[in-house]
Amino acid sequence: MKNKLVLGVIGADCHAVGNKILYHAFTEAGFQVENIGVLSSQEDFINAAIETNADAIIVSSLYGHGEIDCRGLREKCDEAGLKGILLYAGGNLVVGKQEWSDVEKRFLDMGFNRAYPPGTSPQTTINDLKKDLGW
Amino acid sequence: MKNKLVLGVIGADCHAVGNKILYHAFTEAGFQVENIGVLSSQEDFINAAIETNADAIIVSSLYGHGEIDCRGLREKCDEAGLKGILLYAGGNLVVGKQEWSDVEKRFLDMGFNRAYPPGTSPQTTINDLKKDLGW
Amino acid sequence: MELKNKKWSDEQFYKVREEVLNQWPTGKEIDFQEAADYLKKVPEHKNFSLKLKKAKEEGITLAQPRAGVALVDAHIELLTYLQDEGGADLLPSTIDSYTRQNRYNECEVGIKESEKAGRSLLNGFPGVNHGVKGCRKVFEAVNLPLQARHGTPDARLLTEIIHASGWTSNEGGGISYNIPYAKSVSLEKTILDWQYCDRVAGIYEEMGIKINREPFGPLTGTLVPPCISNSVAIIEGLLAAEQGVKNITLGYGQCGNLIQDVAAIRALVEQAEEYFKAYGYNDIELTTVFHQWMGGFPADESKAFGVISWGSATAALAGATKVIVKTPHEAVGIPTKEANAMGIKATKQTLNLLRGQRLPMSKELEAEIALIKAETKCILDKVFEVGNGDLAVGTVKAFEQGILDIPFAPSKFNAGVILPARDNNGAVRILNAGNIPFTKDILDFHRSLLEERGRYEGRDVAFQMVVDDIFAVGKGVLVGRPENK
Amino acid sequence: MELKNKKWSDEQFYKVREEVLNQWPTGKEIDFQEAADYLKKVPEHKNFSLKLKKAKEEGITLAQPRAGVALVDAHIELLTYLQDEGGADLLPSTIDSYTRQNRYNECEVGIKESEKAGRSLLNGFPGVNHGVKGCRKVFEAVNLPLQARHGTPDARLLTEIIHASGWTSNEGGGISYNIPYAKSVSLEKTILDWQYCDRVAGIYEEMGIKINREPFGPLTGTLVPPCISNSVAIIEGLLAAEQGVKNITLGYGQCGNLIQDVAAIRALVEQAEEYFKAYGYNDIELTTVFHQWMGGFPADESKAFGVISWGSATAALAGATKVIVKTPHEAVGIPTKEANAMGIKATKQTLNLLRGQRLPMSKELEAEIALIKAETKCILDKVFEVGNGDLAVGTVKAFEQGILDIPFAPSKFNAGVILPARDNNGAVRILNAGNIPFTKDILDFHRSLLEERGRYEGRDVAFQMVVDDIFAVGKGVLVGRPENK
Ligand code: B12
Ligand code: B12
Repeated sequence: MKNKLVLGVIGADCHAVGNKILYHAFTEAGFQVENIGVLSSQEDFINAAIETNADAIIVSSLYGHGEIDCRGLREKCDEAGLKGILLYAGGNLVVGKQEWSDVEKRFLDMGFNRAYPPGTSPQTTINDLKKDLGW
Repeated sequence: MKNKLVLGVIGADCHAVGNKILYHAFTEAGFQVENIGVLSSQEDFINAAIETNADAIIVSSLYGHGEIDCRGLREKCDEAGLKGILLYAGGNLVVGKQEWSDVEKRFLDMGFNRAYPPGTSPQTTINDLKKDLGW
Repeated sequence: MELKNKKWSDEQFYKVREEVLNQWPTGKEIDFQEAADYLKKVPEHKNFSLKLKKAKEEGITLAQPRAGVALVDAHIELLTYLQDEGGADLLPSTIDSYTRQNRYNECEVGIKESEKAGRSLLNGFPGVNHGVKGCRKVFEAVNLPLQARHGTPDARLLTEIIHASGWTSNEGGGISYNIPYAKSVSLEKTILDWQYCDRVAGIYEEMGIKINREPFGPLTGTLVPPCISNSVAIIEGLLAAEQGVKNITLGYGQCGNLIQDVAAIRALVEQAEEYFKAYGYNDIELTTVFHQWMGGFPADESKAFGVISWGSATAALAGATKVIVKTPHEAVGIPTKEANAMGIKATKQTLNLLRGQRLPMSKELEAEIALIKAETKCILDKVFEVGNGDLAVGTVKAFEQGILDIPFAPSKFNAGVILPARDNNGAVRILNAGNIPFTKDILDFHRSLLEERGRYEGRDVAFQMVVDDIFAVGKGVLVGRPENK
Repeated sequence: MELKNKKWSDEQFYKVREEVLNQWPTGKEIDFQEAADYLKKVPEHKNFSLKLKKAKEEGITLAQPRAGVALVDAHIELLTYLQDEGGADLLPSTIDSYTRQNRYNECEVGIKESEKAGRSLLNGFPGVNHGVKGCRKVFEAVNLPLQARHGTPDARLLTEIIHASGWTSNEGGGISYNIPYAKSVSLEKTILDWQYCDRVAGIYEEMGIKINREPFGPLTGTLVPPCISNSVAIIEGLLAAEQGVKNITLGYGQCGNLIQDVAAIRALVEQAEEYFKAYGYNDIELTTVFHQWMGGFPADESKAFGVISWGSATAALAGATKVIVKTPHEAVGIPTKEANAMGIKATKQTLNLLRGQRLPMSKELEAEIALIKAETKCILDKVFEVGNGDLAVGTVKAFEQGILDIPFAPSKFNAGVILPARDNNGAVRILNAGNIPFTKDILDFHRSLLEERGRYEGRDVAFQMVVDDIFAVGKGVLVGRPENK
C-alpha cells in the first residue's frame, strides 16, 4: 500500500501548531509520516522523500512566502529522481486574502497536484490522498 | 430677521431624542422655534407654520417611513398659502442604508429645499438656514 | 372599564374581544379553540418559553435579532437567513410603525408600494394586515421560536393574531409600549389594553399552552438609569402575572459601565422574584433579556462591531438569558439581511467565548446592586402608596406626579423632568431627579459622583453634560467629555 | 563569548559591533553619534517610552496594529492609513520572515518581485535591506512612535538600523524570539545576541535617549499558560535591565478567560516589580502589553470582530498599557490596510467605552493572581538554582531540563513535553507539566480542574482535549467540547 508521506513547513516559516496537528491526523489515518517540521528547505523535503522512499510530499506554508518558497520544487524533484511523486500544498499559501481560484492555479501551474485554501481540514487531504494513492 | 421655525418629527415616528437636541441647538443659535414634537402629521406642521407665521419647516424622520410621510407636503403647503416656505428634511429618511445621492434627489424632487443624511450635525443645518434666510 | 390590577373576568374579556376582532377584517379569521389546537402542536424547540427555560438551566445566553419587512415571502427569506447564516437562537418579527399606531390602511399602501418597488417601504412586518394566514406561513417556514417585537400602545388585535399563528412570545407592556412610543395615549388606556394582551397569554396558559411575555426593558434606550427601567419592568411583570401570565422575561438596556450593567440585571432578578413572591405569584418562570446598547450608534461599521461585542460580553458576564442584537448598520438604517446576520455572528462568537464566565462578586458589584435595589424600592413603595395598594392605579398616578419619570420620552403623560448623566466611570447617574422619591442619601450620592466628574472635566454639572453623553457612544466614547479631556 | 547575565563591557560590545555592521552593506551607514543626534531630535509625541509612560499615568490603554510590506513607499502609505483612518496610537513595522532569518539576499528577491508585481510578496518590511535611509524615510513620514516587531533570533543589525532611524522601540528577546520562531538556533546564541540588542538600547539610554524594549509575551500564541509566559517575560525583563534598558514593556497573550487574563496581567506587573527591586534595578519604567487572541482565528469576519473586541475589553479591564490589535482577515492572510484599520477601529471603540473601567478585586481574581504568582515563583526559583544564581546560564539549563517548556514550540532546544488544556471555564490549565517544577498542590489543582471538565464532557482527560482546544476559537467557541456538549 502506498502510504509514505513526507510532511513539513517550507521556507523560513516557523508555524508549528498546524504541522503537529497534521502529523497526528495523518498518522491516525494510517499513513507512515516522516515529519521534517518547520523551517524546511526544498532540499530537506527532497532528501527526506528519497530516504523514506515516499509516495507523497505534503508542503505546508502559513506565513505568506509560500509562492516564492515553492517555486521550482517540482523541477528539483524531477532532477532528484522523484518523477511523478505527489505534491500537495496547503496552509495560508500567499500573502493576504486573495481569490482562491487564482492562487490554486498558480500552484497547479508550478506542478503541484493539489493545493488547499486556508482552514482546510486534515480530513479533506486524507480523503484526497487515499484517492490519489489508490487505496 | 427671518428666524421662525417649525420643528417636528413626521408621521408615526416616536424618536424624541434628536428632536429635543435640535430644539435646544436651534434655540441657542437664535431661532424662534415652535416644536410640535414627535408623531406629527403634515397638517400639524402646516397649522403650526400658519399660526406662527414661520419662515421654515424642519421635518425630522428617523424611523424609515419618511419617504411615504413626506409626499405631498410641498403641495399642501402651497394650498395652505405657505408658498415658498423653506422645507428641510433630515434624520434617517428612508428604510435601510441607501445611496445618499439617490435619497437626496427623491426629497428634492418632492419639493424640499434641502435634505440631510443620517448623523448630520445640527450646526450644518444652522449654517444653511442662516444662508437661506439671508442672515 | 375601571382600571384595577385585577384579573379580568371572562365576561369583561370576551366583551372587549368582540370589538377587538372587528378592528380589521383579518380579526375574523381567529377562532380561539382552533388556535389552541394549533398551538398545542407547536414542537418544543419552537416554543419560546421552553427554549428560554432550557437556556436558563444551562446558564447560557441566547441571541435574538430584530427583523421585519413588508411582504410575507421576503420576511420568510429574511428570517431563514438569520436562522441559517446568522445562527440566531430565537427569531423576531419586528412590526412596522403604522401597525403600531393601528393605521392598517396605511399599511395596505405600504404593502402595495413595496410590491411595486421590489423593496420594503415599511420598517417592519405588518402582522395585522397579513393576518393569521400570513403569520402562520411565516411561523411554519422557520425552525425557531418566534416573537412579535413592536412598540404598539394598543396591540390587542396584533396579539390575538400572532399567538393564534404559533408565535409563542409577545413583547410589550402598558408603560413600556406607551411612554417611549406615543405622544398622547393615556396610561389608563394602554395599561388596560395590555391587561388584555396579558390575559390572552393567561388564557392560553390555562389551556396548557406556554406563552412568553416580555415587557420592553430599555424604554427610550437613552441614558435610562437602571432603577427606572427596573421599576417599570417589575410593575409590568406584576401586572402580567395578575392576568395569568407565567413565563416572563424582564429586560434591561445596556448603559455601558460593566459593574452597573451586571448589577442591574442581578438586582432585577432578585428584586422581581421578591415582589412576585410577596404578591402571591409563586409559579412565575422568570428569565432576563439584555439589550445591546440602545442609544445612538457610531456610523462606522467596525466601531459598531465594537459596541455590539461589548454588549454581548456584558450580557454573558451578567448571566442574562438572552441578548437582543444590534447590527453594523444601526446608525444608518434598517439593516440588510447580511448586516443583520453579521451582528448575530459577532454576538454569538462573543457569547460562546464567554460561555460559563460570570462577573464575580466584589465590593463594588455588591454596592451597586444594593444601590439599584434601594432606589427601585423607593419608587415602587411610593407607586403602591399613591395607588392605595393598587399597582395599576398607582402607576397612572405615579406618572402624573413624576414619581415615575422616563428620560427623553415623547409622551405628554410623562413628567420629563428627570435628567440623567454619566459619572466619571460611565455609570448612568441622576443629575435632576425631579419628583422621583429617592432618599436624601441617594440623591447626595448621585450628586457627589457627578461633581467628581465635573471637577475632572473642569466644568459645572449641567445640561451640557447630558447633551454630550447622548452623542458620546455615536462618537466612539462612553462619557461625553469636553474637547480637551 | 561566555554567556553570563552581566552588562557587556564597551570592549566586548564594540568588538562584536564591527562584525555586526558588516553583515550587510546597509550596516555601514550607521554612525552612533550621528544616530544619537538624530534620536535627540525626535519629538516627545513620537517617542515610544514617553507615550507609554503618559498612558500609564492616565490609566488608558493604547492600541497598536501590526503592519509591514516590502516597499518603503507602500509601507509609508500603509502606516499613514492606520494612523489617520484607523486611529492607531502607536505604529509598528512588522519585519518580513526572510529578514528574521537574516536571509537578506532573499529579501532582495522579494523586493524586486514586489516592485514588478505591484503587490507585496514579502510578509513584512525588510528593514535591513532598506537600511537607515529607508527606515528614516518611514519614520519621518508618520506622526506616531514607531517600533520594530519581528521574531528575529539574531536581530543585532536590524536593531542598530531601526534605532538609528528614530524608531524608539524594539520587540523581542533571547527566549521569546527564539523558541517560538526557530528550530535549531541555540539559546546561548540568542541570549547573547539579544544582550547585544539590549545593550544598544542601554547605550542610547546612557546618552539620555529613551528607548523602549518589549519582550514578546505570547510566545507560540497557542494555549500558553500564564505562568510560562510570565516567567519568560520576567527573565527577559531582568536580562534587559542588566544591559542598561530602563523602559520595559512586558507582554501577555490573551487566553480567553477574563479572570485568568486579568490575573495574569496583574501578577505580571506585581511580580516583575518585585524581581526588578530584588535584583537592584530600581529605576525601571514598567508597562504592559496585552495581545488580542494569538491562536487560530475564525475565518468569518464578523466572528473575528467578536474575538477582537473581546480581547480589547479584557485589555481595558486588566489595565494593560497597550493592546496589540488583530484584524478581520487574521485567519486568512496578511490584512489589507482597510481590514487592518477596521481592527483598530473596533478595538479603539471598545477601549473608549471601557476607559477607566477595571475588573474589581474579588475572591476569584485574588486566588488566580496568587496561583499564577506561586507557579511563576516555582519556575523562577529553579531557573536561578540551576544557573547557580546566573539568570542567563539558568535559562539555558532550564530549557535543557524542561523546567521551562513552551507548548507547541518548534525549537529543538525546547522540551516540548508540556500539554495545556482548558478547564470548564475556559482558563488554560496544565494537563502534562513534564518537568516544570510545580509543587504537588499546584499539580493536583490543575488536574482536578481538568477532571471536572472531563466529567462534564463525559470523556477522559487526554490529548484529544488539547486538539479540540486548539481548533475551538477558530470554530467560534473557547472550550473545545465534544459534539454533543
Ligand atoms: C433610541 C432609538 C429608538 C428608541 C427611541 C426612543 C424615543 N422615543 O426617542 C426606541 C427604542 C423606542 C426606538 C424605536 C424604534 N426604532 Co429606533 N432608534 C433609536 C436609535 C438607536 C437612536 C436614535 C437617537 O436617539 N439618536 C440620538 C439622537 C441625538 O440622534 P438622531 O435621532 O439621529 O437625531 C439627530 C440627527 O439625525 C439629526 N436630525 C434629525 N432630524 C433632522 C432634521 C434635519 C433637517 C437635520 C439637518 C438633521 C436632523 O439631528 C439630530 C440631533 O443631532 C436609532 C439608531 C441610531 N441613530 O443609532 C434607531 C433607529 C432610528 N430606529 C429605527 C427603527 C426602525 C425603530 C423602530 C421601528 C423599531 C425597530 N425596528 O427597531 C421603532 C420605531 C417606533 C416608532 N413608531 O417610531 C431605525 C430606523 C431605520 C431606517 N430609517 O431605516 C434606526 C435607524 C435603527 C436601525 N438602523 O434600524 N428607537
Ligand atoms: C499562532 C500563529 C503564529 C505564532 C506561531 C507559533 C508557532 N511557532 O507555531 C507566532 C506568533 C510565532 C506567529 C508568527 C508569525 N506569523 Co503567524 N499566525 C498564527 C495564527 C494566529 C494561528 C496559526 C495556528 O497555529 N493555527 C492553528 C493550526 C491548527 O492551524 P493552521 O496552522 O492553519 O494549520 C491547519 C491548516 O492550515 C491546514 N494545513 C496546513 N498545512 C497544510 C497543508 C495541506 C496540504 C493541507 C491540506 C492542509 C494544511 O491543516 C492544519 C491543521 O488543521 C495564524 C492565523 C490564523 N490561522 O488564525 C497566523 C498567520 C499564519 N501568521 C502570519 C504571519 C504573517 C506571521 C509572522 C510573519 C508575523 C506577523 N506578520 O504577524 C510570523 C512568521 C514567523 C515565521 N518565520 O514564520 C500570517 C500569514 C499571512 C499570510 N499568509 O498572508 C497569518 C495567517 C496571520 C495573518 N493573517 O496575518 N504566528
